[in-house]
Amino acid sequence: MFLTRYFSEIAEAVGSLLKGMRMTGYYFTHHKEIITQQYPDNRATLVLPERFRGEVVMTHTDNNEHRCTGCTACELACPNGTIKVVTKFEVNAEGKKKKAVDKFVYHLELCTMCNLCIEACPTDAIRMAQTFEHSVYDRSQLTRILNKPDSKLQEGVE
Amino acid sequence: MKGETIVFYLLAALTLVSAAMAVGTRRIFRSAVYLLSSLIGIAGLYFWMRFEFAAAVQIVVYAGGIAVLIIFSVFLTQRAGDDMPTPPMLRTIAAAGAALLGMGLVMLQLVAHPFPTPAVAEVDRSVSAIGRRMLATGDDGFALPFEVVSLLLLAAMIGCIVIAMRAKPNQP
Amino acid sequence: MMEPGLYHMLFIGAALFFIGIYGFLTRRNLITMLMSLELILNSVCLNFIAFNRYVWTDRATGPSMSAVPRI
Amino acid sequence: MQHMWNFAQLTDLIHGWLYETFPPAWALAFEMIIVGIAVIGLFAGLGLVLVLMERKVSAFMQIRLGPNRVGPKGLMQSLADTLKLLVKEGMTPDGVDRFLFNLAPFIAMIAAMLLMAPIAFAKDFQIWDLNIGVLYVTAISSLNVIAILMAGWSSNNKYSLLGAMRSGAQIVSYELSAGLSILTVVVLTGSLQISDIVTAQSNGWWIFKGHIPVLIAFVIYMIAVTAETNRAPFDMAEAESELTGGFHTEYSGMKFALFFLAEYINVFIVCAIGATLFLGGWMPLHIGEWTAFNGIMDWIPSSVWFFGKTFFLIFLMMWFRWTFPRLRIDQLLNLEWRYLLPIGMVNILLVTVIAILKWHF
Repeated sequence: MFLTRYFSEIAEAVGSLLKGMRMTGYYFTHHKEIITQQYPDNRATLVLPERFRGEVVMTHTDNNEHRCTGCTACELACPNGTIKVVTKFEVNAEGKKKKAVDKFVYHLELCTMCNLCIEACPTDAIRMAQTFEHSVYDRSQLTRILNKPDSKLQEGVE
Repeated sequence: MKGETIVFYLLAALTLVSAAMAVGTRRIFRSAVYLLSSLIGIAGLYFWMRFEFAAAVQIVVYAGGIAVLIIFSVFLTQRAGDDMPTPPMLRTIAAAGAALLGMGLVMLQLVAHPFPTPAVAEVDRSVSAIGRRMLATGDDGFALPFEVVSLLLLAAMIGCIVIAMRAKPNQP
Repeated sequence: MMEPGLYHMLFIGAALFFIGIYGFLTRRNLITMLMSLELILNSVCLNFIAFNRYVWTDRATGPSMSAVPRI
Repeated sequence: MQHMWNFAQLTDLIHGWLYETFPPAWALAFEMIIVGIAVIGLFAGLGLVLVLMERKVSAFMQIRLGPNRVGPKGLMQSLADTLKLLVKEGMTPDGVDRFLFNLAPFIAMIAAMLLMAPIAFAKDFQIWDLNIGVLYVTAISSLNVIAILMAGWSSNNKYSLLGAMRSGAQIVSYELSAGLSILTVVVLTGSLQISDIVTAQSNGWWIFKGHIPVLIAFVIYMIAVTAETNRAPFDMAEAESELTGGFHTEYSGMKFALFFLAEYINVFIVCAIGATLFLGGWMPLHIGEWTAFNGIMDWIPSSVWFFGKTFFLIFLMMWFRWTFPRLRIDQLLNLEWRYLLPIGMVNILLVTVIAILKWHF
């Protein structure tokens, strides 16, 4: 029937509108739900969400060892050409020549924090850090070398 | 001079000057705006004469209805940005002459004609009185014109519906 | 200047009427002609109201009659 | 009935003093000047308060904080905005119709100012209690659309013209529904005068006395005036996302501020009229025979009642704005012509029956 459809449409519309108004009304009265961060004021107590991605860093142990084998999987995975892995050949204890990472160059100014390099890494050498205050006066300062000087490959990582 | 008199002359000037500009300007949209201000001046005159209902109806009908209608039809059918062509000199002169002549004749008649002095009893001019008179059938009732206007309105509505329905002729 | 009264109103009505006539004769455009016609109609309404205000104050014919053309 | 602040006494005092001290013409002129200054002051105050309120309400509804830097809790924010708009250059772009372009904001403002006249702000406190008050309000509020059309056309900009055309279609169609729902109260009261309408509600507001039809009329009124003041979800005239600001795209500085202010003043006025018609204006909340309760309610000043109700309705409109998604133009016209208008017409018939049979309380 036309009339029943007409009125049921109205009832449905009013119901859904009221539902929306209830939601916004809830937020209006519950100020603890506010998610705005007063950023520069609360720098000391700022808590970032767990999955926030600020920049790519390489984890180093206390003995200045990292887990990067220089396989360049991250370099291949990066859509922007952010990462450039410079490799060298090292002679290990058995006298064998082996590929190792010389410089892990990371261009922060090109990075979109897409997380693809971290997923591509077979040895979990790199991860995303939560630092986000990256402003500098010169663009060249954004090009970083992630492996610390004289760092070694961790034992047992192939 | 009383304040009322000054207000009257201001309203009269607004009405007549903007009416003259409405027929004189060459830009059609401005013409519509001047017309509207002239009609609002008339509404002001009604207010001045203490016919508040007539004034309010004047504003509702002209500002809310007819001015918007005219402006929309200007937008939709005319090249509203272009100037309209000036009418030929001969026609302007002839029209102005006819208007002035008619005006002169009417004014002569007006000045010569003595109008009766107003009756003492003032009738109730409130909205409800007007409403009652609209539906009264007696000596000064307006039931017949009211019904005729209603019929006209009905015909106009039916015409609208017919025109709107004819928009899709080849659909079943 | 005189105290405004019936003759002033009738003068305004007549002037509006003939301004409308002038516009109606000079314009060659349907919408502008319609606008001139509106002026003429309004002058008529103004006369109705003025007569009701200054001459036949015992009847409310003016506002009723001027309401009819507006409807 | 003893009120703490009686505005009638104050106004009578000023009136008497002026007429004793000066000749009548001067006294009248002085009164006009006082009223004008009061209205302009009210405008400025309302503009500041409503802009801040809108921003705060929107922020809280969207789980944000809103302006909180200028002054304590951001209370001075709208003052700072006003200052910015005042010192901005008022540009008139090339190719516009200068006369109409500069006139349009003033028309919008004057229409909003004229609407202030019949509103009863408190008991016996009204600028002009004319006998067709409600009709006057509907009449003058239809001048707004002219200002918008003028602004839209004279800007010589396609966005502005489109916004103005949309807004014209919208305002003209929603005026009908608003008028019909206003008429329900007029039918029940039997008078168009604002003071009569308020007095008729001394034993209960119409929204309670008039059963469900008046409630429906109230809902329709709120929807229609939200559309008439061009606020979201009916902001087809501005439509930032598709028309870059609609009819006021080309305006800047003070002229833009006038449009902006006029919009907020219109919101205030339609809410004040809604509060007067349906919620009893300055009339306190009275419940039947509960004399003790009624006495406490009487003790609250009438202006507080009026502004409380008005601001509640304004809050309701803001709630609409920050909850509902925007309508498309065809949905907008469908809503009016297929739903609101037929329901309003049937509703007014029902109310007429109620009024004739005296079924209302």
